[in-house]
Amino acid sequence: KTTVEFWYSGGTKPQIMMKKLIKEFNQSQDQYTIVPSLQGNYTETYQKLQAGLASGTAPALTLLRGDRAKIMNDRHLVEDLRPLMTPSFHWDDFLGAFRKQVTDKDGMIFGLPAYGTTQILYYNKHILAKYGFTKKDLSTWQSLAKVAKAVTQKNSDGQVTFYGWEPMWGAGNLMDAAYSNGGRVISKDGKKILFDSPQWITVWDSFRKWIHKDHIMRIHSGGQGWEYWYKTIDDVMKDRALGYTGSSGDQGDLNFNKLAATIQPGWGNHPAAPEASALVLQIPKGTSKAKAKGAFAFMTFYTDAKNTAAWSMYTGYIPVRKSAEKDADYQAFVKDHPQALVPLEQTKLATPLFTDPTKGKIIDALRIAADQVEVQNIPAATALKQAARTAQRALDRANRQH
Amino acid sequence: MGLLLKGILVTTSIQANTQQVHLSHKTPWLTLKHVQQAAKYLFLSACGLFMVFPFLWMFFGSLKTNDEIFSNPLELLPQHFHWYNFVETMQSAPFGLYIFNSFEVALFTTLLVLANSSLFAYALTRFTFRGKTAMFSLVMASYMLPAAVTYVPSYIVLAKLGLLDTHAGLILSNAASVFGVFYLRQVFLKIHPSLIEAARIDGASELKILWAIVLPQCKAALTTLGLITFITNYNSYMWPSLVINTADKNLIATGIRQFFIAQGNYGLNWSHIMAASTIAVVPLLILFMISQKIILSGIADNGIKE
Amino acid sequence: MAAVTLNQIEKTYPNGFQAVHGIDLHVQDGEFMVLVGPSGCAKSTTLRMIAGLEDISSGKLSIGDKQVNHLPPKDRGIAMVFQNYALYPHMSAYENMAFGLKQLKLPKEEIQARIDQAAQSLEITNLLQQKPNEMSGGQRQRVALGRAIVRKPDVFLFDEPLSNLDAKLRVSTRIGIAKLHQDLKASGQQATMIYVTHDQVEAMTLGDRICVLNAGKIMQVDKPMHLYHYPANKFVAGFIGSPAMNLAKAMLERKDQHWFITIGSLSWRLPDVLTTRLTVDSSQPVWLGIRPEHIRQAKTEARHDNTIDVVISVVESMGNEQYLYFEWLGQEWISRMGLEGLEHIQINSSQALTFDLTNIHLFDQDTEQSLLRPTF
Amino acid sequence: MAAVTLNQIEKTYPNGFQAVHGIDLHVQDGEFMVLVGPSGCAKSTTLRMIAGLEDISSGKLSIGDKQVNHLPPKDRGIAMVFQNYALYPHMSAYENMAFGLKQLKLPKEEIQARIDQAAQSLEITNLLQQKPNEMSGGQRQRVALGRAIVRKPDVFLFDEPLSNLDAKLRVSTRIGIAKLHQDLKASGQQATMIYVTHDQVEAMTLGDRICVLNAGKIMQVDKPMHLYHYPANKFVAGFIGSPAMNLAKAMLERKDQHWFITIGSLSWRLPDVLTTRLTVDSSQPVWLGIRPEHIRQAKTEARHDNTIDVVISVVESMGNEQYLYFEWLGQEWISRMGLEGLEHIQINSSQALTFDLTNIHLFDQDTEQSLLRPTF
Amino acid sequence: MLSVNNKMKQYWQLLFFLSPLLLPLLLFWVLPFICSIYISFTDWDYISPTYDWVGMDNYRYMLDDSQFLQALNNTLVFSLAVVIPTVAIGLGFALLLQKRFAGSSFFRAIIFSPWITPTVAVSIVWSWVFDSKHGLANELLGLIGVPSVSWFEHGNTAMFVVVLVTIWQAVGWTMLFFISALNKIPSSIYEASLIDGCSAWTRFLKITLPLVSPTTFFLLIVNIINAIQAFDQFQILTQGGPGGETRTLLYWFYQLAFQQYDMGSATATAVIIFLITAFLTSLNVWIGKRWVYY
Ligand SMILES: Nc1ncnc2c1ncn2[C@@H]1O[C@H](COP(=O)(O)OP(=O)(O)OP(=O)(O)O)[C@@H](O)[C@H]1O
Ligand SMILES: Nc1ncnc2c1ncn2[C@@H]1O[C@H](COP(=O)(O)OP(=O)(O)OP(=O)(O)O)[C@@H](O)[C@H]1O
Ligand SMILES: O=P(O)(O)OC[C@H](O)CO
Ligand SMILES: [Mg+2]
Ligand SMILES: [Mg+2]
Repeated sequence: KTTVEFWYSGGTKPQIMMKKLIKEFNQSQDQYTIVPSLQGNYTETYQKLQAGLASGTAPALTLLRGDRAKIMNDRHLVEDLRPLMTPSFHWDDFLGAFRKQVTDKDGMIFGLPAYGTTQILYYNKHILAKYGFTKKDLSTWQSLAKVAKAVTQKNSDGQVTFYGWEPMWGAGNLMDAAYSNGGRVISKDGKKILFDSPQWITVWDSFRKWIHKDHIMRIHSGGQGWEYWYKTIDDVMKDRALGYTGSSGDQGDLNFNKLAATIQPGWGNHPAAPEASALVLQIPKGTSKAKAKGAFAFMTFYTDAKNTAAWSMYTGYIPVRKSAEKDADYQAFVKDHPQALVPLEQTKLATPLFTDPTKGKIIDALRIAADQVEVQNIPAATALKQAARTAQRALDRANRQH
Repeated sequence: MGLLLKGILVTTSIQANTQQVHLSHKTPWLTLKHVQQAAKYLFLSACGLFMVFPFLWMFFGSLKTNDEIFSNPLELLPQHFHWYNFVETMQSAPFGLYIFNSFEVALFTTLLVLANSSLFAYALTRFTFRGKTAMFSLVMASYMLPAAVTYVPSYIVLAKLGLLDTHAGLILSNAASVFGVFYLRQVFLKIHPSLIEAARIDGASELKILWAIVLPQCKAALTTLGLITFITNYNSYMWPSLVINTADKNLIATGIRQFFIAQGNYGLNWSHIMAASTIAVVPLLILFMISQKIILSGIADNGIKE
Repeated sequence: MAAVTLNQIEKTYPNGFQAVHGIDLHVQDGEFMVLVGPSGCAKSTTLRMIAGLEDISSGKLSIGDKQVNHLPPKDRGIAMVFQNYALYPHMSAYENMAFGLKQLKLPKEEIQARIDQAAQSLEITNLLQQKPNEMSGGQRQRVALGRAIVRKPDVFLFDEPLSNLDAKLRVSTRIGIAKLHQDLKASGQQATMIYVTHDQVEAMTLGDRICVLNAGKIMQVDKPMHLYHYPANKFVAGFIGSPAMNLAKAMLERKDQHWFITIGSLSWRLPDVLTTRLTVDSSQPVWLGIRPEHIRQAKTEARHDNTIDVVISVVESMGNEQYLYFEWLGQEWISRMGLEGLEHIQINSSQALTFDLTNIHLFDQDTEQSLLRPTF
Repeated sequence: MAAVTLNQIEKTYPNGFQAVHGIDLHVQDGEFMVLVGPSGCAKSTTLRMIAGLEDISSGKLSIGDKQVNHLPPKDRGIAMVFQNYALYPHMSAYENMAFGLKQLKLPKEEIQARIDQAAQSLEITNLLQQKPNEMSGGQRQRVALGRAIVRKPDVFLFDEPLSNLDAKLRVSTRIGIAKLHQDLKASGQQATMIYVTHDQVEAMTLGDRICVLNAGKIMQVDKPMHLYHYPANKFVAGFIGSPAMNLAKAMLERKDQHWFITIGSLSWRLPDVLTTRLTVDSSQPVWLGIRPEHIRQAKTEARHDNTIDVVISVVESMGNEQYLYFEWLGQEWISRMGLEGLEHIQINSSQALTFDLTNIHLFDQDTEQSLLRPTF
Repeated sequence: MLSVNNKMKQYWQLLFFLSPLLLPLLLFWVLPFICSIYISFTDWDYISPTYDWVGMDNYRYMLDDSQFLQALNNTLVFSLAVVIPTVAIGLGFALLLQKRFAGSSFFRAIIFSPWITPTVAVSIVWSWVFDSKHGLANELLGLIGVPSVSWFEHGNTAMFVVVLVTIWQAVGWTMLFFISALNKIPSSIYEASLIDGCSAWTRFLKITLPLVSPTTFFLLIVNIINAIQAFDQFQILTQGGPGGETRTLLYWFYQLAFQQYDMGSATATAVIIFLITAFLTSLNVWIGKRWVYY
């Protein structure tokens, strides 16, 4: 029997589901054994993978975030999956956006989308209704702000007891909103940093105003691991906020008797254009033929229509195959759980994943700028211009070197 | 700073007190000395509370329910003692195994460090050889090197040795304690050379002298160094989490953080995390209790050269 | 056979300092040799070279008939007693003594027997189970001696073994060491002893012979009484004896057949016992030396020209004798006298003192060597 | 005016140990008082109570005419020289001396002047800028003295100030201290000195009077010569004098008008000079004491009944005198004799020795008090 | 010192004593550091077998990088803010607890105890204490009428928290060394000063302080080195935030190396960290010559 080491990570529900699927796979055939190794989170998987590759101890299969999967390919560290695809595999059945995400300009397929994720809105439908608003009122950030303002409550000391909205801490939400205002991180030719443009500054400064001046939104920051994330969810669940911007993967944890989901708002007249991406299964370079075959066999199993649908139902993440929607169980599920379709819907208008050509310096600059705007109440112009300078230097350097 | 100043002033007058000089008249019922004593205890108790508070909170937090923890931080004691939290925590992750792993790695690292630091320090203090100063400078320079700086190349070295994801790898890579050499060197320097000469005349080999004459006299220092090394390695987080991949081989610090992250669903159970932290600390507390007499006096007796 | 022979031994420390300048010394089998000299004169260095604790830079060192320059300490058949005793603090007295024997892999019974015997003779049997920090200085000293004895060495080396003891204890332990040497000799174990001290009382009372060192060179090697009465040079004269010998510049003058010593404005004729011993035959400047006990209170009846009148500046009484300090010719002199007959010399009183000219010493002012032949 | 008076002083340490048992002592203004006694007899405790470094449990302590029990050290007009000198190691000699004066807020010039003067008289002017660890033991000692002097105290306190020096240095520094006392007196500064030592040579040579302590009680306070010649009890007899007095049990017997002392099988008639001093009038068991110098080589011509024949077990020669050790009546005795006339007594040789009966001491076996009246 | 006839034997003996430590030292400290210096002149990405030699480029880029400069500044501020109070408070406690009295060893143990806890475990507690909403610190401030502070949302307060926790951990350890130093001052020196009659304050300034100065010096150096190498508490309390305001050089190194895999820049940072440590240590040694009495 060929053993295939598999490094992965995920929240509790994904963990449970992953274990179940691995067990099923191992029992379904007697050629391969998947040996899973749970990592702390996606980042840790990536870190360890670097070390593993450097020392020749990398596993045969990894689950990585999309941007990192791309970097792995840029650095020529992954196997091409095309030779492993049999005609029965139906690559075409995968969602186009996700297919595009793992195909490089030479046509090489450097990974298989495992499940999709994107940030959507979750809100308390009863309270929204109570104030006489509907889902429509959440379709642009401007109108969302109006709603937020209307529902925000303060006590006699002027302290806010109920917030209108809670964006998620970090650059992600702000970037999504900037995309929705037509912003880009880098120019098409890959030479110029663009996030100090007015599109970005307007968007980011609006958030700053909503958070720090109007006090209709709030940010939970810092803490351990996902701590801020759950504090945010908690506020919504415990009636301290109307809604929040969160991951498709949150669905498994949420109570939809109370909440509802919808896609992210556009900015003014611009339609919404948030990022959507797939988590990617990859076979690191240097994996033996036999192991690679085994790894691919598992990928095939894991992403078949039935399983990707089951995964989606249990965790809330987006199924990666079009055919999943035809799965009977899934169809029944989405009837009962309309929110499950929201991420999928959003994926259709999504901006493709931004991959950092400087291997992290641009993202780091944006992260710090986001912190300054969201947490420290520094004007977006200042923060973004400073970040752009840093990023531009890094970008120039990266371009020079290639 | 204010507290500090007060502390010093109180103390200097206490030093005068040890000479038992009565500045005042016969025997008033409340002397300046009494007031000073009371002030000293009060001050120390306040500081002591500050120092142990986090432990207490952690411990009592582990006995609270999740909501209780956040409801009123000023309330230290739980309404009900939920001892079951510990059982649940122990069941939810193999903490026993993690602690065992930490113990194993820390113990062997400590033994190795004690052995090789002793040998090295002995050679530095009792042999004359060319390059001795250079050798010592090398050790001292390494002291200024942040461990993190060495991670990448060290990792590759371990890989080349085939020791990745093994406890042996961890032990070996932590086996050079610069502090150990530095500390033992100072301690050995204080042993009168005539003792070593007497033993040489008695016909003992150098190893025998180290073992039978030098080390027994440095028990306090060795215990101190041992405990320091043990604690550092038991608690170590970064490096083990890089080297170890297999969950069953994790050390406790990684284990706790893993537990944190693995709790990665909404409704993070803080009391379990507190319980896990408490469980991790308890073995060290016990070890500290046992050896505190030695460690506290040990540094005092054999402290670094003055 | 364990004579110890030093042949042109030199020692230069790694830092370039030459501590020992070509020492020749032959210590006979069974002899008690004391090395004495001021601090820093290389007593310890010499002893430690003999022990093998210090490299010998050049020269030959033999113990018995074997050259041992390159033997490690344990193979030289020596035992050493250190100034600070160097007892292993974590071992009982018994273990301290047994340690060296265990290294020799002696059978247990043998070890036990040797220790018992030594302990008995040193009267430390009841201390055997105690650790050094539970013992007094004197007891530690005896355990250290015991540790040396049980090794049955050919040569005992002592480095100021008494200097950490208080005055009373020093006296009694000194006698103990003298007895030990006698006993070992009596028991047929011809133990050679080399004993370093800077205390000249110890040197005088213990040594069969004394080797006086100064600045890494040997000044004189001789029997204690010879050193005292016939110091070979000014250094030895000043070093041996307490209170120290008075030394002053003077002129040795030959006038016809007679010899005179001129000091200050006085000129004394040398007695014949001295002139016969003189090794020079013409006048020359000299150091005149005279021991305190040879400056006596002048008998009132007979006043000689070697009597001077001085004012006593300090009187120290010891009960049975007293030291008188006085200023003469711009320097301080000491006279030592028994108490019989003369009581209570007052400070600042005037006294007539007589120099006993038969007991003076003369040294060349350049070479500082004695100008008098010894009479033995 | 700085007499020091101790009136029924007691000291009980916090652990309950009573170190001092009701001491009465009057040290006169300008007097040099030495406290002497074996280790642990509470010399330091007593001195430290005078200094104010230790609480007085009960009794009255006055300096001058002021009771100072509760004054802090600095206000008692004292200065102290410690055994280990207690120099501030981080300050130069000058700063060490100036430190106390600065606390008194003296003007700079005054400080400078005092230090210059003291330094000159102690010959440490060239050391003033050096730190203690750059000085030899003797130099440190002198700086410590200087630090005491510049304070111009009424009372100097010394706690074994010489015990860390080597033998030679001890002698010269001892003389220095004696001179200091004289000089201060001469300059009209009637400085009282209280000096603790366990070395009886220091005690004998320095003290105007000596106070002998034992186990926290005063044994005798007297002038050195009186202590030596008329010890009030057996303790003082054994403690003062080196080598120590020989002491043995004997019977004092009255037969008719005559007194006899019976020791072993011998019975000697007491000379009349002694009988007139006797304080008892009937027979009783006694301790017989005789100093080593009073056991002499018997003159061959006249052999008295107070001559005994003994075998000499150890001989120690000092150059000008020698000590003979012999066994008699089951205990060890020492005889001390000058070298004149008699040379080279051999070990194990037989000798006839005479006891000088006019110089013996007698003590009650129970009270250990002297049975002889002093004659002064 | 020792005369051993057989040169070979001596050689093997030396090897026997030195190699058990030298081996891991060379393998896991010296060699990695040499590699690091080499890597700092390349653009290696940690895995690729190929890399380019870029000379001083990494250093040049870094020295002109606002983020590096900010991290440098943070490191210096943090070190200073930690080291001086740690040493001062440690000395204060040592003075209080130097003499044995009822309960002294209990207090010593308590003050020492923070040092034995895993930073990972205990930093969590501290992050709650300084929680901006319900944290204990704010509750306490509330009691005395001070408005709550959002500790982790401002650079200064976030740095303050990390500094506080670091001092909290290091003070007991520092105290122990001071206690041993104080106990070594002969009591007769204090007695001499009593007779000289100085005030308690003068005694502290003029006698105690100079006499423990070698220990102060040693502790300053050790604490500086520890402060520069502080990592865990940042990782758990602030992750370098907000907005990079608590990002120290070591943390920056960590991010460059293990998040961005920019090994060239990372190792260049590491070399700079080493140089700064060495510089501060030598500076201390140099200044120390003026105030440390040996
Ligand atoms: N390891 C060494 N390196 C350099 N010089 C040394 C060394 N040991 C001793 N010396 C010097 O050699 C000389 C002789 O030293 P040694 O210890 O033999 O003297 P000593 O006669 O024993 O003195 P003391 O009576 O003080 O013990 C001294 O000047 C000393 O400073
Ligand atoms: N702080 C203390 N607590 C209890 N007992 C003490 C203390 N200091 C001294 N003693 C005891 O008091 C007695 C007298 O001590 P002290 O130091 O005065 O003796 P000393 O005559 O100076 O002896 P030495 O000649 O050894 O210096 C000793 O038995 C000693 O053990
Ligand atoms: O990063 P994502 O999109 O996988 O989502 C975060 C998780 O939902 C947190 O539990
Ligand atoms: Mg010596
Ligand atoms: Mg004393």
